[in-house]
Amino acid sequence: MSLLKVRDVVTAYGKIEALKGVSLEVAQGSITCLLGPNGAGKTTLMMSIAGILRPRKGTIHFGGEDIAGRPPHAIVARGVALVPENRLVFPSMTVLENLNAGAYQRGDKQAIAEDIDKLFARFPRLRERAAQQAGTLSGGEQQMLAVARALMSRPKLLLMDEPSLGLAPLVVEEIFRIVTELHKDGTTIFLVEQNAHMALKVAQHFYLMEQGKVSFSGTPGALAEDEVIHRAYLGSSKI
Amino acid sequence: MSDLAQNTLDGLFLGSSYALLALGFTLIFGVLRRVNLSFGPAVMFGCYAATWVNLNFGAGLVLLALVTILGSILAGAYVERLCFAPHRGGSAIAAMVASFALWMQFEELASIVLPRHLYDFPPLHGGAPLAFGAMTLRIESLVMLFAALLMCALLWWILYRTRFGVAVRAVIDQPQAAQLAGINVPRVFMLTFALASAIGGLAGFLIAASHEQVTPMLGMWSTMKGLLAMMLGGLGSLPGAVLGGLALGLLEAHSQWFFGPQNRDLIAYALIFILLAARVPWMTTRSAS
Amino acid sequence: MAKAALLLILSVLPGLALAQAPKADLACKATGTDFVFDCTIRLSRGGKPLEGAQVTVGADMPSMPMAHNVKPVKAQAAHAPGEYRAKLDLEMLGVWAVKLRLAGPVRDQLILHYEFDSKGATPAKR
Amino acid sequence: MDDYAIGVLTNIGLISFLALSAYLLLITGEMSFGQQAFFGVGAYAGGMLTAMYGWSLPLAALCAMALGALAQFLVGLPTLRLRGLYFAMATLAAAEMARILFELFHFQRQLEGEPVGPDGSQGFRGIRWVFEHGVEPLEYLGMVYALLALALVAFLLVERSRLGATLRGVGEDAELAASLGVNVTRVKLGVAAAAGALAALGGVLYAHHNTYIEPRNFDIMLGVHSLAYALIGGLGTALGPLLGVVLDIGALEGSRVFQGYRMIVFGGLVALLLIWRPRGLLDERAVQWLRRRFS
Repeated sequence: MSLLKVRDVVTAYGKIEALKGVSLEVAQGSITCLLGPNGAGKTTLMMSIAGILRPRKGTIHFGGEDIAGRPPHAIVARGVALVPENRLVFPSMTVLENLNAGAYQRGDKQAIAEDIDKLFARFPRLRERAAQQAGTLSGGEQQMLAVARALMSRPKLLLMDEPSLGLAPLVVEEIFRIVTELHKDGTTIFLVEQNAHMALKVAQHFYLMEQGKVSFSGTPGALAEDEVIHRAYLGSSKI
Repeated sequence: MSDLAQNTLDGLFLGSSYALLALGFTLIFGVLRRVNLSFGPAVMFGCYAATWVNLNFGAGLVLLALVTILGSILAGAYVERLCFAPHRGGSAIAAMVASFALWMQFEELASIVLPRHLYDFPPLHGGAPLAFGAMTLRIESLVMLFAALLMCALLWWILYRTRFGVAVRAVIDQPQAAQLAGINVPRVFMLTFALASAIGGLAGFLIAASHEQVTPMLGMWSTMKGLLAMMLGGLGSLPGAVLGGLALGLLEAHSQWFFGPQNRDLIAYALIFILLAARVPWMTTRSAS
Repeated sequence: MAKAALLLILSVLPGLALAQAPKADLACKATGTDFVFDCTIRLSRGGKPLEGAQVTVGADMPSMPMAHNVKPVKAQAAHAPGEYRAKLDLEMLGVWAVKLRLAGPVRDQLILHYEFDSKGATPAKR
Repeated sequence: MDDYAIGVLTNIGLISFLALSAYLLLITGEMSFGQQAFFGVGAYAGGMLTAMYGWSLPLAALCAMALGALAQFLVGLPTLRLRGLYFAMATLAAAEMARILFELFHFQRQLEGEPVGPDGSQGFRGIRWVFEHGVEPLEYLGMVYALLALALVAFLLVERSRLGATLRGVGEDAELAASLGVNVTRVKLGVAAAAGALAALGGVLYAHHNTYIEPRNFDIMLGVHSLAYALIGGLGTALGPLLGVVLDIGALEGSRVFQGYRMIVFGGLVALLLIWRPRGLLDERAVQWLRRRFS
């Protein structure tokens, strides 16, 4: 049963169509990964799902309801949370305030406090920096804070847009460890990633995107890894 | 010596009205990153609405204050819908020039509704000012100072102790992240605009009451003073707005005493120019496209 | 246009030709309808009343005179010599710069500042 | 055409210099709230030279333009590194200082028993060079538009040349322009001087058209209007600001039928127009489209 069904979505910036009719599905409880060269439209798709961008055509069914074109706050209310590209923390607010902002739509004070404790357990470095301004954190720490903040809204579907971007290899390892842990706890994850090698190790299903269209869909074994990496970085140009 | 003290008192009184205006300006600038040239005229609209009510029906001070604040909020909402909502993702200059166009509307509307050049406005307290030795302190000054401090405390409580405050600060800090955190950003813009207009309305009421008159120039005057106080205190910083307002008030009171009224404004503008040119840190930290 | 360009080149040399400037004063009273005033203008030149001039009367606000102004009207010669009458329809009260454009025997322009209130107009003291 | 129509057209012509001055700064990325001050410098300087010292109008205009250029250069120097709203506020402060200095400026000469010259807030009466030299209103109109045509030709030439690209480059991204070898400081100061001269020329022409100037003519209203002209008309070409002035003063004259409600109607129209075209009618896209169709 798929939690997210994207059908023929077209999103454009002015006249330029970044997405030329994208269709894909994310199965309930899975880690689904989206690979593709720069400019393939991966981030545009993420932003279209999260409501930051309004698709021109097509539908996005989440839990049976079409959320295409709905404002971001309505989509978050339905249980979709996006960890955006290059993190976007609230720089002059403290780590704790960032987490509280993530739980903006929730009223249950007690449960929010519990969630914060659980997240501090999962991200010990964030507990150390709780009172620190988010802008002063390192790249890896900000990435963890962005993930934690997204989790504060208790999402059914977690969208992650290139969480490993610009991070040291050790930190990337830790990010993927967290992704597998979240998956074990039952969170459905839709992951956009440049690091094809790492992504294919954790994903149960993956899609390849090129020039605004899905060019391949399958399980990690379905395509030889080098073929995938080749098409993920260089597109499907025949040499 | 007592002149110095008297000027300082007058400066604090004047400065607290500027601080209130600057708070309204800074809230809008902080959240929207836009300058609202119709901020002063919206306040004038509120004061004119109250004056009109007072002329036709006669009303108590509390009711007049309410009418002023509601009038300012109404005018502010009109400006937000026509000048700032449509240009959210667009250019700051277009929004600002649009707000200038509405300024023209407010001024002409004011001169149609109440054509006379000057209308009197009931004072807060008819009696004689309090006297301590050689110094006199008008009740309006005390009320103005108290209102400014009260408004700062209230704003601080709203921003740091309420859910709406979290939303406002989040939108100020990173608008897209705020959207992703599930904050209804357009609604935050409207509510912040209303809050800023309410603060402006309160300032307008107190200014009109302490001058005991309302003139069409109130729109330009409050826009300029609010803008300058905001600049002096550091663009987009709320505590800065209050400090900037008080500093401007003190500067004007003292320079008026020593150099006369016209030189007062000259000195205020000269100081702002020099501080901007010297790129003093607190004034130029926040980028303003 | 050719004459304008010629004029441009010809008159580069400084010259001090200061023709006798006409004088004027204004007496206006409100007519009851909003912002409309009945004005009599007394024109004189070198102490003698200036007769037979075509006078058009306009008014500008001090701030943004090019935009905040009133459409000029032609004044009619009144019975007394050097006196002209005009009905001035202002859009709002306050200080206006009344602009008199003279044509005929002398071509000139005068600007007088008057404060207009609900009763009439008094010379503006600034 | 009766005097009234000539008067309106002349106003449109001389205000266009102010609009071009604000436009020139806008395309190099600088939003100035202060062009009215240099308009005032031109008006006072030009007026004094003709009315008090008997200079001819063309010579006085040239000198006034030089003074306007120098004034804006001096304001530009300390504000070189300011950007966006900070630059706008600095120019606003400088312009208000100029206005107040005009209020304090009393300097008169006795000519034939009459005091002639600026008298502080009473203003400066009797700039009658045009009437003393028998210049017909139509001729004055011709002169204003001849000069305006000259300025326009210069603008259109510059906009097509490398210099035009440099200006817009500095406007789009000064750091990037610098990295490509553009001396941003020299460009900004050059633009400041040119803008000051343009505004001053407008001022001289205004002073001699109106025969009377006062400090309140050069207040913040005029400054923000000069920005509005460029923005309503369009930032794509030098014709944009002119279109803005025609729309502003033309529409205002045309909408006399609304009598006391002109500003309300006009203000609303401007706000709606900006929603539809945030960079004005003749914005960059419109100009590209027009160039494609007609070239």
